[in-house]
Amino acid sequence: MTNSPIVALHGTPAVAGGNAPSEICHSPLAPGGAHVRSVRDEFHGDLLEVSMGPHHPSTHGVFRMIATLDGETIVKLKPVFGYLHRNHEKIGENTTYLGSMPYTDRLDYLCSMTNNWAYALAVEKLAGQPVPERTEYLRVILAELTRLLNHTCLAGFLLQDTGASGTPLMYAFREREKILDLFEALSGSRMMCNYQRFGGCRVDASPEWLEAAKRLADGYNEFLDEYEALITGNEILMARTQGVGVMPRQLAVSAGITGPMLRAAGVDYDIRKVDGYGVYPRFNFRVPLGDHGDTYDRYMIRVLEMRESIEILRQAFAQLPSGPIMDPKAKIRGFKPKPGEAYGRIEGPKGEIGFYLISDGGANPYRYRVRPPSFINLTVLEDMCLGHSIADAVIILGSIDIVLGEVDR
Amino acid sequence: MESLEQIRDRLLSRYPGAELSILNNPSPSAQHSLVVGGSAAREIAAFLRDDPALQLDFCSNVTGVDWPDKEIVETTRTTIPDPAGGPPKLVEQKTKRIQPGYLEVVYHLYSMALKQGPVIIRMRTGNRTDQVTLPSLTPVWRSGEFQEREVFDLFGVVFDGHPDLRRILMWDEFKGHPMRKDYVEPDDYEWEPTPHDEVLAKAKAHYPAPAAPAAPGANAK
Amino acid sequence: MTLVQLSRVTPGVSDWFFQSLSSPFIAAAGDSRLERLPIIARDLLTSRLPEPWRWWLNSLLAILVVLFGFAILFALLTLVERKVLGRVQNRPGPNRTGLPFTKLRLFGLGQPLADGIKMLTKEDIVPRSADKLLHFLAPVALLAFSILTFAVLPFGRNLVPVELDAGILYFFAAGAGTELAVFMAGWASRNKYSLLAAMRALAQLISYELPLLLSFVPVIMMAGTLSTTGVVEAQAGWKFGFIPHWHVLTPWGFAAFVIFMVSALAESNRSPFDLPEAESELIAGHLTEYSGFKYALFFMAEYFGMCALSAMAVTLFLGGWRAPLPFLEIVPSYVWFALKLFALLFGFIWIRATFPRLRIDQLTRFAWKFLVPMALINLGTAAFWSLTCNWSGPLQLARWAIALALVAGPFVVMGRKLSRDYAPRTYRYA
Amino acid sequence: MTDSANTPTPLSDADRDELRRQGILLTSLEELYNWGRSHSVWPLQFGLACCAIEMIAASMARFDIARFGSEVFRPSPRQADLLIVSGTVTKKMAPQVVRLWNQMPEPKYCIAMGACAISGGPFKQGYNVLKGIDRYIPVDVYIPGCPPRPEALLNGLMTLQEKIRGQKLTGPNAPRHLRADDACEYPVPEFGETDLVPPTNPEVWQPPTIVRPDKP
Amino acid sequence: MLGIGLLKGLGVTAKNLVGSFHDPARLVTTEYPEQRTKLPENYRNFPFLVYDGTAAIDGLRCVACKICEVECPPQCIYIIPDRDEKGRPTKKPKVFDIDISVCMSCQICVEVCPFDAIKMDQQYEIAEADRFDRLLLKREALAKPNSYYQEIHPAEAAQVDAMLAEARRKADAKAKAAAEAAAAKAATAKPGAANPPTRPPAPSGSTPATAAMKPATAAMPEPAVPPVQPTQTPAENSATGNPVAPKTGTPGA
Repeated sequence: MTNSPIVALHGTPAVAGGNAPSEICHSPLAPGGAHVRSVRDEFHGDLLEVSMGPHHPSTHGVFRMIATLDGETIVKLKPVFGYLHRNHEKIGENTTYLGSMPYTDRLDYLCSMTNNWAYALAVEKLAGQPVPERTEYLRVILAELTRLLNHTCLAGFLLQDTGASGTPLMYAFREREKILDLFEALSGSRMMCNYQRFGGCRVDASPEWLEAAKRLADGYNEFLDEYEALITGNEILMARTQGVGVMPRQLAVSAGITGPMLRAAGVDYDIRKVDGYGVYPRFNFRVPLGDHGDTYDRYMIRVLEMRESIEILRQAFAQLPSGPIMDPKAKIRGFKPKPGEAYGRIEGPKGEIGFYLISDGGANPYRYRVRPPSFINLTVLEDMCLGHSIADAVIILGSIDIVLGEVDR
Repeated sequence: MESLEQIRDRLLSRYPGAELSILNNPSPSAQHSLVVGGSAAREIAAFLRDDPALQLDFCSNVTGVDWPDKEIVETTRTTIPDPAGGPPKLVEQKTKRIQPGYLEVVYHLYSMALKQGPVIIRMRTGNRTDQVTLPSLTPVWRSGEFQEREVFDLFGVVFDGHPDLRRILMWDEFKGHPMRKDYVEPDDYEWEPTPHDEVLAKAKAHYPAPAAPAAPGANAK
Repeated sequence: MTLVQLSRVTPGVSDWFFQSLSSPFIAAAGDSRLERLPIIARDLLTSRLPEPWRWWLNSLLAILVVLFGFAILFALLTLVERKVLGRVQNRPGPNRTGLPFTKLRLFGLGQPLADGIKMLTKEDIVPRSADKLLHFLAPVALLAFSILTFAVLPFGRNLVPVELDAGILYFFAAGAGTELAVFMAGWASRNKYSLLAAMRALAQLISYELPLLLSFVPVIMMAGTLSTTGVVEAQAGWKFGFIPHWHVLTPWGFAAFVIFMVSALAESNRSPFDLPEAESELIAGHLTEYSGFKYALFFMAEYFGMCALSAMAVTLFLGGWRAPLPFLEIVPSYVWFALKLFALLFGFIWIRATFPRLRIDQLTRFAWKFLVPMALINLGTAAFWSLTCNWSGPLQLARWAIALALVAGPFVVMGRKLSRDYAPRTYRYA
Repeated sequence: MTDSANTPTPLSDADRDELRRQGILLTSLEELYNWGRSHSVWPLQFGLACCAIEMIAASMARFDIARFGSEVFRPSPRQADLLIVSGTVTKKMAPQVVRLWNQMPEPKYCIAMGACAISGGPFKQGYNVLKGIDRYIPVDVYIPGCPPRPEALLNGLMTLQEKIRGQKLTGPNAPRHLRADDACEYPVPEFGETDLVPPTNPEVWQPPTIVRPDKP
Repeated sequence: MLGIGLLKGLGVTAKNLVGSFHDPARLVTTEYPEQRTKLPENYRNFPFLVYDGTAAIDGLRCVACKICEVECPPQCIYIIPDRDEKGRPTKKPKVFDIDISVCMSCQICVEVCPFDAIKMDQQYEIAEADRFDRLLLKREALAKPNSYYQEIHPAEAAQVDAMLAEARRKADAKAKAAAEAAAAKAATAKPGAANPPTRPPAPSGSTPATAAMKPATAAMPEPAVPPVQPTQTPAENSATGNPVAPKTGTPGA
């Protein structure tokens, strides 16, 4: 076996450059040998190549996997991207800083509020723009609501992938609608909130809105209990997910996995704790960690995170100060930060969502880059799927929690 | 955490020949970065990852930046003493020169073990046309695998040592690198009812010539 | 054709209907007009005809009634399934499609009609590379096999289309043909997903054929007959006047019933065993390349199979058409049969609304490592039960205790073994 | 704006009664056929982007597309009647969408849901975004919005049902699948060096020309 | 024991099945065409142009300043300012097109408009068979009266109206002061001259609407903060919105 494993798997090495990858790939690439994958000869037996997607019921959009199957066992799996590559970054460089804000809604279209926040945070870092305290609290409230929304939807979609006929998804969306009602009442749109501004936010939350949000947060544990009664103890689900798609710790760190997926692998890294952005240091919450790193852990970590989010929400409602929502010096039109660059990141529901901006002093960013968590989390898809069956690949993909708007941008 | 200068000094003492410089970031974010020459980049990256004081085991973000060729007009002023004995004459001489552009790849590194960061390292290609090869850092941080492919696809940086360098977002037959600043997108402006600026200019190619200038703004079909 | 031939070679079938009127099993209530309504109606139509014609026409009528009855049941069932699924999922389900040309909505009763019209008129696509003959034959065969199974089901007192001595054997023999048809569909489509589905279907259907067959062997042992009417007769009467002698109310019978229903779920490709169709994995599995009416036929066959297996479960375990309590016998027998059938079909829908899907290896493992041993042990339990049928008094209690232990013990042990790989977890916090 | 005056209006009840009184069997059959297919529109389970989430939401408990008999989202195009193009069609995806459309059996319908599917929407300036799926396949109903509310999708579905009910099976206005010149298969574009080849299907895509003066 | 989790799950679905017949929390469907959920006041779909008074086109608040056209991220607005016979701009849009097949409902046009001329509509039941004609909204389709705006966004509209009225009052006062000053000046310059002019000298813009708009701009010279913060807390609301009745007439007409 002179060839490195990765090359054997990837077939033709590269397009250009005539690189000779074998020397590097031979070395222990990452601590823990992250690149060591099971390898089989392509001509070993009767292999079947199945192209799943871009139109496939459980690729969560237009993702595509080319799976080589031995029977039903996956021996090779190539993700294919780009079916929803809608040039977000190029458009971001051709429009103003403010103009990109509504586009960030469409990145991860389930969590527009956190995308907004990440972008606003990056721009505020770039321009040195302070944010009023009330807005910081509102941001936390909305981000945690978004986390509830996203994790609820994920739990529903994951179960849909395992073949439940829509019932868990329906319950998840029943709750999602309640959160969307809140978003709509506050920002005017169900999904595309376009809510944050640099140095504040667009609309203040009325007391009635806060009351409604509080009611929702208080009642959410009840829903989670019901949902867990339906699903968590279900033997079929446990059999389907436990031990499936195990991601080792070392691989997770090396591959830049973030979010619940990383914590399911047992790595204690939550940007809310690490960076302490916003007013998160003022809240008391715990970070659940998984010990197995399998699909069940990834599901359960999200459920537990939702329960923590409810705690954060309760504290935030209790502490919410009054005051302005917009920094008086903040500019809406004619916003031109000084030359420089900034990378701002927050803990989105799917992982670290970051924005990297380079300003040349103009009205448009010179470089506008999104660090998409679900795209980078997909790095380990093949590693997790190898040796499992095609039915497992579907739920492993589901447990990564991808949204194609963000993967392909 | 160590400052960037300390890191640089330690790196220089370890790899004396390495090309390292610090790029200052004037913005309030104060995220300064370390410009690393391509030759020893992979060793330096491995050092950053494995050094116990740094342990930058998490490469969060990999991105490309295109800096196109810039035409720089330099004005040199020379005083020529007046042979006639008058006051010396100030002569302005303008020279145009093309500052060659380059492609830049930026890595944002964090440490999950020590919960610190970011350390930003950048690598630059020689130019934008033929010297676009940089060492791939995917062998050091696996998270670069797709992101470097994306930089290859959209910017055209060739990563030497990348295990699977193919186009990732665009289709394989695609020519060009769309995220470069000078990329011109294909023309499909047959129906552009609300164009402005350069879109308008492009869309006009599809418009019939206005029949009569007397009816400006008429939305005739 | 097969049906007719079978009935002709079986002795005594031709005049079974007449004999049955004076059958000793008819209870007093069974003589009511309502009870005999189907037979009276049939006789009205055919009694004037000469004997050989009469037999033919009677058979034809039986076939037509069964076919149309189940076709209507199928239509209704699709609607009921959609509505029940809807209700489970906090929504009303189809409720706007009523009578054509009117504004009547009738709670969506017109939905199956609309679906039928659309399906019938939809373009039929056969892939260019498909095996055209097999592609066409698969739905036809599937439907034919499922319809054949209806021949021996006792739908009510004296209401069995064909009285066969080996009716149960015939039922499962005919039912086994569906496996072939599913494989034909998957193979002929020339589609990778269909092929995978076909392989899955074979593995699944053959695996579950075994527990299915083993689960009702105790019933045959107890009843001492392979005839469906015989099995129903064996469950006649009430203990203490109110506990019916249904097989399901014995320890072995209950276990057998559960095994039978689980296998029936798998045999009819219903969730959580809908692996061949597995929407989230294999698009539509073996149905991927079927459009229009062929697809409708598949759909129909699936529901027919579900109905047939439920009806057989009713016959074998739930006392067939018998009323649960003596005084309820005034309700006609076929109504009881229908009610029990609906209850089981509702169970199918309910389970579909709740469970995720198994994986193919777990599915087969469940069949071979759990259901088959359970069914075999259950055979022993049933043998014990039949050997001790004359125990009485406190011994009766001991009989129950031993039988229950014989059922529950292996269930717990093997269940543990089966679920060894997974367990609920607790999580730590950073 | 919302009266949908341009959609073919179905027969009025009075007309229907008149026709029925005259005992025109064909008319009744036609109506029954149209009624059947209008009440059993099974969409393809096919989501592209953000609008797909709203499409899913429309099938969920709050909005319940099942009331219209359309909750049967078929994953296989062979069994679907309605292609809801829900989201941005990129150039990389466009051939697959056309292929899916070709794989669906007639009679089939297409709803372009959301700004991106109609015209490329906010992303139309992108180099990889198709400016409207109607460049390649015929669209029956356009639902603008970014994304349209689920109610808007239901409204679009009802508009489509009205349209189907109003179709005459013979004559020049016959639905596409009953016309002799029906293109059974729409040409699937191929990947070119920068764009799809061909960039449009001229048989489907006939935009009106715009005359704009030079901007002052 | 094997099966307990399954039975629990069956229990949950059974609870929901039974609950759907008596518990409104378990039958959450809004049967859309017949029932509708009430849209929140903040809901936004597509922009429309507000006009004052009854004349739809003449009363438009829009002055064709093209700020929204420039700021619109997907560039779905197209404006050509109108000119009078002499070629001077009349501060009215001659063409104002919004391509709602492109619009992403982001509300940035509303935020950047210094004249409160463009607002977000709540009409979402749009399904058309022709996109070229029906989805390109012209000036005529976009113009909607202020009363409509007050109807769909009551709190916001009251605030805007109050602000506009305040600006108009200030402008009037300023004009009056200017007129008085001019009169005084005239009086001092030409003592015993005839009546001072009854009308204040018209500002540079010729149409009355512009006269009213001018001060509005003056009130917000640089829209650094969003000109309208749609929902304020009620306290703020009542503080700003009390004295002025909603204006209906065209200002200055």
